[in-house]
Amino acid sequence: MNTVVEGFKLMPIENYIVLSALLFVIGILGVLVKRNALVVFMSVELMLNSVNLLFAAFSVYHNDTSGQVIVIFTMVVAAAEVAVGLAILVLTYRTNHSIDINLLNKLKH
Amino acid sequence: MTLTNRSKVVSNKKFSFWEMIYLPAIFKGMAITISHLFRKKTTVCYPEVNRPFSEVYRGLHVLKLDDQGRERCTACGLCAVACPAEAITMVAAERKPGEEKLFREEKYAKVYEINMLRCIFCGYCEDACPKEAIFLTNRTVPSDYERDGFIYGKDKLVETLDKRVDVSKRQTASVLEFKKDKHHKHNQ
Amino acid sequence: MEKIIFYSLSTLAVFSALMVVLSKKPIHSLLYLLLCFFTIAGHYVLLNAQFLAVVHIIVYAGAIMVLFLFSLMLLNLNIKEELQKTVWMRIIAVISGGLLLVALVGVLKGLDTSAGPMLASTQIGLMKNIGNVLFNEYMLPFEVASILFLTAMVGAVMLGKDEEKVVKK
Amino acid sequence: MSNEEVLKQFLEKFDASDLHASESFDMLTITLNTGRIHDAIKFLRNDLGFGFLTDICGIHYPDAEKQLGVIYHLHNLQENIRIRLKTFVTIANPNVPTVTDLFAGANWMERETFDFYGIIFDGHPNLKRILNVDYLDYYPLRKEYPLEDPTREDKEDHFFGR
Amino acid sequence: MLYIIYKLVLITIILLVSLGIAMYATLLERKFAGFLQDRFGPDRAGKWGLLQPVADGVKLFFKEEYMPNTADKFLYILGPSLTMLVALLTSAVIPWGPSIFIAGTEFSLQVADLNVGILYVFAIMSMGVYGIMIGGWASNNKYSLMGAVRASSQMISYELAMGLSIASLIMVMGSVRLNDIVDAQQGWNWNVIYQPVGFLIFFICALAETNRHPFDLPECETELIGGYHTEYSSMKLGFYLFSEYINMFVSSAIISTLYFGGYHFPFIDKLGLSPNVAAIVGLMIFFAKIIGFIMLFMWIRWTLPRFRYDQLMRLGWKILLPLALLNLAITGIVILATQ
Amino acid sequence: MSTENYTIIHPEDTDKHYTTLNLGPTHPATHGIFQNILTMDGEMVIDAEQTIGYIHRAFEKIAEHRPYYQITPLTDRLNYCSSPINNIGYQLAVEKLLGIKTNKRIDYMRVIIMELSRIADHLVCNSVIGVDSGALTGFVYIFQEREFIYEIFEEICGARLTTNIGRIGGFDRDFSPAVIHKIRQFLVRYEKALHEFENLFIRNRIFMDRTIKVGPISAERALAYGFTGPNLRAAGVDYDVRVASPYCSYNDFDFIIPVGTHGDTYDRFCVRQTEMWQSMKIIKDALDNLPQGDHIVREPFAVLPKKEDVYSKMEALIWHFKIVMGEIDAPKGEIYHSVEGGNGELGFYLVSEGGRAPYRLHFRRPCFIYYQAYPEMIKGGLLSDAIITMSSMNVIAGELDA
Repeated sequence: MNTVVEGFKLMPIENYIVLSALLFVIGILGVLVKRNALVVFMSVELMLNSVNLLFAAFSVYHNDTSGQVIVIFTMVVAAAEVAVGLAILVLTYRTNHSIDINLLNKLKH
Repeated sequence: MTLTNRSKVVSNKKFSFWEMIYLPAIFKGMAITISHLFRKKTTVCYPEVNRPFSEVYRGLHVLKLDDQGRERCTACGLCAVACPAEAITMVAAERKPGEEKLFREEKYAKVYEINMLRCIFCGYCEDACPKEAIFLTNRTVPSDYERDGFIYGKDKLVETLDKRVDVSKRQTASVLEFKKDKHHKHNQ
Repeated sequence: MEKIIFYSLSTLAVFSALMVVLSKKPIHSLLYLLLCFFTIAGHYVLLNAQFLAVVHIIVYAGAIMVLFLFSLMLLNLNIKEELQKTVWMRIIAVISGGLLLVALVGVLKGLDTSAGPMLASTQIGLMKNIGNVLFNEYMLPFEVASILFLTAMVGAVMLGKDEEKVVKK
Repeated sequence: MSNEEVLKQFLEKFDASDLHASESFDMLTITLNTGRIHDAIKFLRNDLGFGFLTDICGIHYPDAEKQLGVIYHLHNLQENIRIRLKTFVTIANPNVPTVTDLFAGANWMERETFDFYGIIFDGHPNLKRILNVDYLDYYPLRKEYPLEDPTREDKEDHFFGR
Repeated sequence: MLYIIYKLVLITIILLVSLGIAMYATLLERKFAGFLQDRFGPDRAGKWGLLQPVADGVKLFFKEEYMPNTADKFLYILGPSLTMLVALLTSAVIPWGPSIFIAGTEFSLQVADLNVGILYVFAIMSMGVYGIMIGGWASNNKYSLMGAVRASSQMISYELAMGLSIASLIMVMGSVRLNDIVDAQQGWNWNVIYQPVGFLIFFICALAETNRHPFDLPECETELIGGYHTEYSSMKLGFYLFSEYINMFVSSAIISTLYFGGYHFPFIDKLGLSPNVAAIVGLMIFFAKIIGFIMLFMWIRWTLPRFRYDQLMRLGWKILLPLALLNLAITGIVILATQ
Repeated sequence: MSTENYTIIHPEDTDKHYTTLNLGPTHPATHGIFQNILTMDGEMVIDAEQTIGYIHRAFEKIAEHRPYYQITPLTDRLNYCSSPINNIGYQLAVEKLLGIKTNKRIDYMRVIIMELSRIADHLVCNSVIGVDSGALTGFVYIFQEREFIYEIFEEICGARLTTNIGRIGGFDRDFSPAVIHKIRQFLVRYEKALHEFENLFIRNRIFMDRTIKVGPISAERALAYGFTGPNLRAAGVDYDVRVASPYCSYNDFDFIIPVGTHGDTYDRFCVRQTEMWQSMKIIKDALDNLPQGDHIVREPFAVLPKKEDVYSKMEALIWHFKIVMGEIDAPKGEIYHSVEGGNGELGFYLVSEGGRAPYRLHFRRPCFIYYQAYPEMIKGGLLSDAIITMSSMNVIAGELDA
């Protein structure tokens, strides 16, 4: 694969910026619009990924490996978050029989 | 609870170390299965090879003729009575003069039908027959596409003189001994 | 060539990301998100960050999304009507999201990107380089991350533990 | 323990007035009133060691006054002795106390008896048909029902034989 | 351009060979099972039943296409397709043999020489669960759902131990490129000698990942009828059944690549054959090893009872995972000590 | 293990979401047609309810309308894995009613046949445990021997599965030399096959894990539920009809009664396995000591006369007609006779009011009685346990539904 990819030029960094921004905003929209906690979670993952992409792009452009290492850390955090988050979700489902986030307002009252 | 002095506990649920680690038993099992790879196969390749049936097999019925080609059945109805599945139907008729070559007794079965779909091949008809007329044989009932095809009339049941079915292996030694006595009316 | 690949991947990414939000059924959102992750992996490959691409697939597609799918199945969501927020809420969300997009793009546009396009012959995305950096400069964060991971695992197990209902004495 | 001893001990507990004991093919048979059957079985189980319920089945005598009968076979495993208990009820009032509280295994046997004879076991936890379909409206093993339903027409089909 | 055409041809050949091997693996399975069980196996279609896979294929094609009307149509079709796709993808990075030289140009018998080869394999294997889960979920049947849940939890659990056993292999090899790994195993230097425990764990996990006996809980016919493919019929069912054999083929290829020297064999390497002959001999050796492993998979299947769900989890988490960790630690210590 | 030991949650009084799973009527593991409706919490079985009667054939009603000898074919179809035991058990009951005493040769022949069919029965059950736990090969190895047993039956009586073996008073024909030869051959080859089968399973940890502590039942509960046969013996009660109330000269033979400890699936497997070894020993003994004598008791009022007499003598012919027409006048009385069937105490409760047919014939079908304990045995187990428990109980739909 390195033989194939090495022939490619990199796209200008602006393209990655715009793409990441788009994905990030779509993620935010998902968080804001959806009430299904699972989909909200997925949107959060989407946001994390857009940031990851930007990190990777910048790291390549500046020829600095740290960016990619940080992506790996982000993945670790994302995985941990998902593990705990889904466990909480399952628990709320057990008590509420729903994963509508509008029902998760018991602390408010 | 112990009721007798013959009991013995036979299950051992303790694992030894080698049983704990799974592998020896697995290898042993695999050795057993692989040892079968070259054994003689027990498959009977059916349409080419037929499994030999035992001589006393209870299969397709036959209505016997006597040595002169006369039907032995006298339509006494015992087989129909004995049949637990009620598979046998018969209509009796009087023998007319001139039919002595066809029927042995004065009364004969004009219609003799066995419904092979009802028949359970229990062998009671053979037991019940006092005239040595009906026997089961070690042939099987062939398959058919129509239910009609399983109602076996005299056309399918009665043996022909050129293709007689040997049932002597089904009969006891004393009967065979008795049959040698050609003076007796039954054996004529 | 790279332009075609980049733009088709980007279009697919944005489309599938949009579908994540727009799909009615959660399982469809999930599958679109999966598709989105694959396009992002494609971008990583374009950036010659192969290790990242593969790890991305293993972690996101192979583990996280499976977990999502798993909980989706277990929760047995036979919800007839789609859970949606009110129309007002949605309009507000779209407007604020759009504003954020404008702001983000505007801010990032102003960055100095004079480094310019270069050949992707860079080797920094290879496993060896990442490993070197990860286990030298980022040793401490790495270990901290592993502790975080362990904590998350323990937490998830504790949360997910069901109190024993049918107990044989 | 022989049949005589069992009978003796049994009669000490239950008076012999409306009770009939006989022996048929080496098995003690006691016929007693429906009201006392539960106590009798309990006594046999707890005090005489008949801890094993072999069988419950019904029987129908259309000519008798009390047409329907329930027959219990109990077994004392230690002494290896069997006993048969019988009780009869009328067809209008076919109620017999259940023994499911004494023997868990009586559950299906009583359901089967109910299914075939319509004997109602009072106190049974789940008395419904077991072998026949739920919507059957008669009790097929009673003697008034012939072996085959004469109104059935499909049986005259040529292919069913006869 | 020639390069791209060559790669396309190679991809086509590998796909066809995978499919062909998988097809005949079904026959081999039935024949082998038959011979282990004192029977002949299928012997009616063609000589020794050689046309049986064709007959099966034709039969599956002409079976009624059935779809439960409560099923999610799109996902219902996606499930088997995804399984098939994922099963075929892995074969891209396997080095099938040494390079062939034609007119001085090197043609490598490998579609893509990734420098993250093992990780690629691992990534694709971790995708295998989707097809089963989606298919099982979309059929809207309790048995299917149970099969899908079993499949996913089983595959996720065994991926861990598998990853760890691969990690210790990578530590020994110092590379994740499959070519490097194969080339390091010339002569008797097979990895199985250095990593016997790792091989055992990897093999058990490969059984679990391909849903083969004794880990075939997702589809165990006596409990879940057909598991995740209970509701499937016709060619969609065929895809599921077929992908199991492709998976088996690919897993065998990977096991022989990683632990059994790939296309190398002792003594034959030393014969000093010309490169092209060596390539062909290597290819044959590789396929012999693959078929050997496929037979081993089948042999195990026809010998052992299957695990129960909780026992399977116990084996994965409480036995294989600690064992793999221990193996990793010991490997690390030995490497440090010998450096 | 009583119900008090469980915290039983009913679906209605908890907000927990339970699923129901229909195990049957046609499911690969039911090996027949009956239904278990399982209430499940994920993989765990919370409760079960059985529906049976799918193949109910009203044998008890039919039997009230049939002459005594025509009932034997009905008993074939109870436990069709060991129909000779049913046949002979029924014939023994009728002989007891009619007061026919059989000679030792008939007894020994019956013992041989019954033990052969016990082997056939246990063999199916045990190998099916293997199948349901996923190992088909052991099943195939040992099933060949079942075929061989059927060949022996075929040689004896002419039929393989629904044998209708024997007649009231003995057998329709004596053992031919081929039969003796085949039985001796069987004893040799079965020993090998059984050893092989045992090696495949009995100490294999996967199999032991699958079966130990699976579907357990304590001796008290088993007795309360009316368990008999291997299932009761697996729980630790050494009740065996062959020893408790010997029939057919069973007291001539010395054999041990294998018992288990906890009544779980492994115990049942081991008990059946040992019983097969014991059966082989009994067959060997019986065959070595097979006495001389007639193969049927010539009681003229109940047993068909010799064929040659029927052909030649008037009196014999009259008797022949009478018996075939079913006009034997059985004495009044009621009788309970039980034999040790493949699954346990197979009882025949026969009420005769005189006349040609039984007034009432009730079959005590062991399957029917112990299968009601199934929910209690599988509660709290997994689905796999439920299936393997069912196959180890050897539930046979024919016997279940009569």
